[in-house]
Amino acid sequence: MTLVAGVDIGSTTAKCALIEDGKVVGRSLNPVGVELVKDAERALALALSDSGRERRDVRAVTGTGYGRFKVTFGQFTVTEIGCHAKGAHFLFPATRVVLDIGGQDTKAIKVDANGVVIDFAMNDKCAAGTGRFLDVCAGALGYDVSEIGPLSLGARRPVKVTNTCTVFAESEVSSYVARGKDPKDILAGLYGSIVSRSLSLLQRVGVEPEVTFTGGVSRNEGMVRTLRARLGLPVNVSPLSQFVGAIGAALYGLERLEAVPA
Amino acid sequence: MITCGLDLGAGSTKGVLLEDGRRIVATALAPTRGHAVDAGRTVLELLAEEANLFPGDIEYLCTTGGARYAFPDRHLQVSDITASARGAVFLRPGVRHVVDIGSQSSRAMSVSETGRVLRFKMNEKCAAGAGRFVDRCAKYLQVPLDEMAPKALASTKPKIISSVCAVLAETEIINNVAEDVPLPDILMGVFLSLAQRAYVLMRNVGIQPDVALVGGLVRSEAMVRALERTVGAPIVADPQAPHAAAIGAAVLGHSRLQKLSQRPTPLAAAEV
Amino acid sequence: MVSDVLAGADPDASDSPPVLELHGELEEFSRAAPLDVTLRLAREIVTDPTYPTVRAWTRSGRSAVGCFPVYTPQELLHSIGLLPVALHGGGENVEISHADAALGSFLCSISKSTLELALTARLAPFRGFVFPYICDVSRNLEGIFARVLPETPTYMLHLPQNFRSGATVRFLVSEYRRLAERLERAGARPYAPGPLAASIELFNAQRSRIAELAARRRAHPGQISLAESYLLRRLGGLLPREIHVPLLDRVLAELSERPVRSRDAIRVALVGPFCEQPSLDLIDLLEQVGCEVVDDELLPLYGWYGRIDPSGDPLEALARAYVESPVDIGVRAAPSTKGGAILDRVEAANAQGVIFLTAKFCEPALEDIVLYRKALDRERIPYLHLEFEERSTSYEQARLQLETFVESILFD
Amino acid sequence: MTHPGEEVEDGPTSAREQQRRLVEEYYADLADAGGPRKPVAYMLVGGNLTEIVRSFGYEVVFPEIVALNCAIKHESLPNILHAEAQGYGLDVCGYVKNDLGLQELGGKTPFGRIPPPDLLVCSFSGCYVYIKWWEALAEKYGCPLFVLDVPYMRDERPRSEEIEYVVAQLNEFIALLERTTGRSFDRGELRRMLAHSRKAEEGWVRYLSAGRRRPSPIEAYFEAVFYMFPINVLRGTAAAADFYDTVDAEVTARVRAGEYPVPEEKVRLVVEGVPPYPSYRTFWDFFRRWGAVSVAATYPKVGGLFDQGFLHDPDRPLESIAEYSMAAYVNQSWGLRRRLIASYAKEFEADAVVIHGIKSCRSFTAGQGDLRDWLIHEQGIPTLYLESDHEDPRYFAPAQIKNRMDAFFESLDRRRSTVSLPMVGA
Repeated sequence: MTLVAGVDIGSTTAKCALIEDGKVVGRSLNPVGVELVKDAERALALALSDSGRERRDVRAVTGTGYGRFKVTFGQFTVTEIGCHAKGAHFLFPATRVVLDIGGQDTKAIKVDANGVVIDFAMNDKCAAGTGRFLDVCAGALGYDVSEIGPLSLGARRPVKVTNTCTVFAESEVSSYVARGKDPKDILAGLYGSIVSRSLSLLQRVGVEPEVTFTGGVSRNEGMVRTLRARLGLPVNVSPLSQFVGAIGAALYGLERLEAVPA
Repeated sequence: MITCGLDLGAGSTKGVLLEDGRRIVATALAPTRGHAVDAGRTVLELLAEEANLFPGDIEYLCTTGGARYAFPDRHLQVSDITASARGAVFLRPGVRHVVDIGSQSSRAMSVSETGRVLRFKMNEKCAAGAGRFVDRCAKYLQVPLDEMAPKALASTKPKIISSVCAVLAETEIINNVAEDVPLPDILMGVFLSLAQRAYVLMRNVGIQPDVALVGGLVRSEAMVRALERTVGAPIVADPQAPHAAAIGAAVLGHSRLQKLSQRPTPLAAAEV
Repeated sequence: MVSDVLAGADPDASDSPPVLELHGELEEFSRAAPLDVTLRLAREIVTDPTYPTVRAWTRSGRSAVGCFPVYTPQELLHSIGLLPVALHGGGENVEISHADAALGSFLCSISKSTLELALTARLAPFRGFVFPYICDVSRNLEGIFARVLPETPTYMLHLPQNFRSGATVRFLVSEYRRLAERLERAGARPYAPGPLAASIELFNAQRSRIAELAARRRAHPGQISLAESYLLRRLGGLLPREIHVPLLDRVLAELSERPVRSRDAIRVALVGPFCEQPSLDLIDLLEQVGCEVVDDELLPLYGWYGRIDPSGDPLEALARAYVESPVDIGVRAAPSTKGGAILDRVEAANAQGVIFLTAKFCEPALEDIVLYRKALDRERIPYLHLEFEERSTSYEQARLQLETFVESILFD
Repeated sequence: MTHPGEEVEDGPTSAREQQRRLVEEYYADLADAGGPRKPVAYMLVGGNLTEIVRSFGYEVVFPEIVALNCAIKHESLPNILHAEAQGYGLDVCGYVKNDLGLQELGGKTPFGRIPPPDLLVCSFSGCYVYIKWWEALAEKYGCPLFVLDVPYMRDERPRSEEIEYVVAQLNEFIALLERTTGRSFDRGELRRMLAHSRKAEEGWVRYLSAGRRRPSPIEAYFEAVFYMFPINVLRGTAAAADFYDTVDAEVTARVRAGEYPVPEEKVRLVVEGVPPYPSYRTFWDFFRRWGAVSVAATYPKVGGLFDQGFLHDPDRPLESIAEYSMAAYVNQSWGLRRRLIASYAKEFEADAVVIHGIKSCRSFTAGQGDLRDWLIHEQGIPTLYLESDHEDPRYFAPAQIKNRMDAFFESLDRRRSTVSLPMVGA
């Protein structure tokens, strides 16, 4: 009956998951601003109200994400790489490879049967192929990123998006718009470009089933379809896929509590 | 003799009317919104209205900017680098170096006394050195765009952003915020970072006074100050500089028209 | 001797292959066809990353060996019964998803796409690979090929950089012997001087036709476009030379009948694309915006030397030709100074300006440019530097800069 | 622990003090423009010909080492930006840009001014960019340029025709030196210098092999980098030979006193690649936080693979120099490099390999991804790949690198099924 919290401070959103008895009992998602400590606190408070629990019921708070050191009220910090592995394993125990596409980075993580990281690879030099890339390009098409998921379905002739720079890709998209290309085809081209960058990372760790797709971009149906098609494998996507890092963090805290009794 | 320069850019479309290659009789601007031809026509109407002319009074139309080929009713098109160099020298004849910080790319040009481009260099690799970077920072820092510059000018210890990726630079900015760097210092850091990237381009083509800044950011005082501080020399920031490319196109149009009128060939033959 | 080789006869008849058996694309190229048909076919072959001519060649049990740019002693490979094929990356049609992982981020496209082709089995028709030491990436690529294709022999050919030593030719001869030994298994026979002498004559013939093509372009720039002449050269690395030589003879004959177009353009020297090649669209763009390319570094393999006299020790003749070559490009230590070399070239070609068209991340080219620029600045010769990548479909930035360059020369 | 010129934080020891003094004296000699100065030869570290040029009375400048000294003192960026303004692109080697920028700016380094070259010796051993770099210097200074063409090492041992080729060039080089200096070649002097080198090399190998101990008394990457200075720069002198006696004594004393690079050795690493000099200390701290110690590294071998038996031999002067030049670490084919790294991992009982890729160094870096793949999938060794630059501070993203390192060490830790997450603020 131990309630634990994981708080995942990403580059665009803060997520919190509360876990009790192997179940996610509360969660929250809110955008981050410039005051990360407050954002982290708010994430926990919102998740608590979602679950109807009190702050004092929480036995451990674990921070993860690039802002993990801003979860100053927590007990532990773990990198999001470890957390995505653990969280994905929790949701899909047969997971061997996790693909996480977040706001500013993309990671491929290889995990063992216990959800422990064996190997990982991340985008390095720039933000090409990340959630932000999609965000910016959706903007260039005149959509919000939350709307574009189903839009590529039915694309017939996906365009080729070759620019690696997010900002230049935006102008490439604009030029396709100006040339009267079907937004379906442009989006399909964008998905293809992001998936091909993701595949390159997946190749580094080696692809084997099952593959679990996590992070904000996994909410996009078009991306999931494109990934499935290109991998030729089924891809797990949980309705909680944005919370995988937070779930993993909470589980790490639990494990730590069990290893070192209070 | 009225010539028109039309700068069909990604963000906005600008136009000028030039009389006898010497006097600007009208300037106009309209947002492009993805429809360059429509925006161009709107700007033409605005110009005609302002100068109290009929569109038919325009004897020669020269386009420039990203959509220079898209606009059908043109006599000639020139690249926006060629055009903005001519425009900058038209506005300030002493200018020998032009730096253009546009929304998606920055360019530096060394120019002759007639405004001919002698050497130029633009950022190609990554867009961290372009004006769009400022827009994104404004959004991220939740500061309205027009308040960026006034706020930045209050800076005492600007924090320069080192990341070469415009998107990753945001993370750096957010880290600075988390580390309690004062907002004016972060904002001025953004302008100085842009100035430093432009300075690399500028040095690459060679800097000779006078140096003029053109493009949208010329209206931002913080940008001008940041550039002056980086270059260590005064920067010419003409109020008409946002229209430099359109002006340059009109100037080139005028000289082309003069050449053609010396020949018996009818104008239509020069159409591209 | 060339005609003997072309007819399939061989001075060492005992161990030579019989007349060329032709299939598929090879057959098509050996037929007389109008120039435009040949060029259309050439365009297809050159942009097809699955090497149709090589597959046609190997179908009857013959072997081909892939040669990374810029220079390989093809004559030697040919003489041991191999078809030397120029590897020029994947062009715009190969998506990189495996090679990034092995190589790294900040590397030229040609290294990545060539490795991608290997990792996706598209280089399966080849029985061996040669990587010359033209830069660190080419050199290291050999080691990766050796690991990922363990069954296929590879060789990192150490091309000497000391062109003044009395010992260099002897060393290069030993390198060539090692290369031949390494690929003997893939070839039809071990190295012997007789076949090499015959092969040298065949390649002499190929080089002379390509030189003739270049001379025609210089004399009548409007008669054949840069992209067309480039395609014909590219074919030379993909077809058996026994087919390519007569094909060029037919082309040259037909060219004489083509009308000469004349147009207003600036004369430029094109420097930098010696290894990775720009796309055909980009090559076309140069002419579209008003440049007449009067000197170029595209596919420098053919310009390394003129005629080689194979009498005496042909292997030594081949090594000596390389060492004594006047070619001055980024992947060779400068015989004099880089600054002097660029000015000589501009003068020889009577060019009005220089366009540096360099592959992204091509370090030898990027470093030479600075020395070239200094010399051009001194002489007030205009230049433009553009970087390109194989897999690029949008040329708006390139067009903008090329137009600016042309306009800066055309308008006062 | 520290590096040439850095403030000592952990308390000075005799070897470090001596090393720092050697660095200062070396730069002071170079900057001594007052009296008649020695002629100066510029040379490259890999497979260098220090002993030969010293035997003709030259002092040697290694622009690579000057560049790393600038970077570690946070003075590389202005030089790099100056070179970029001259036209050197973003993707050009950071060493090249630092040096050519610095040359244009008058030769100022954190340790004093370096003189222009009288002779340029391009030992083309392991890096193609060397040729381009030395061509640029030759055009700037107009002094003689000698290119020593060193064949790429494709077999375990150099072949006889390769050695013959290099020796023939060395003889031509000696003839050039006789012409430029007006002195005749003194074989005895060269042998005496090679004997000093031999002694220094043996001492250096002893130092590096101390990483085999558990716990390791040495830091074979971060610490070794500054103990490399004498072996790379001062070879051929008695000072270099004696330096490693001091190092020997220090290592013995450390073992006796139980003083180790980290208080508790938790992870033993083999490190491959050039360090990120502009963020050297930050990078090192990321390792120390996790109790990670490099027990072996490839970077200290860029000056020569002495530990693989490629030592200078006074009795075979030119032949041993030729062999040494060929065996420079970066001149090894990937097959040889792979085997060497795996053998270090095995012999030094390492838990993992860390590869640091350099954005602007293709020679070292192109193929490190494949190496990583081979180590993980064919050798079963956990391997971490990181990327930044050896000179350009703009390419070191601390948060990203730390994140990867934390994730890697976390996973190593967990794979040993010990749960010991660092506490907040740790």
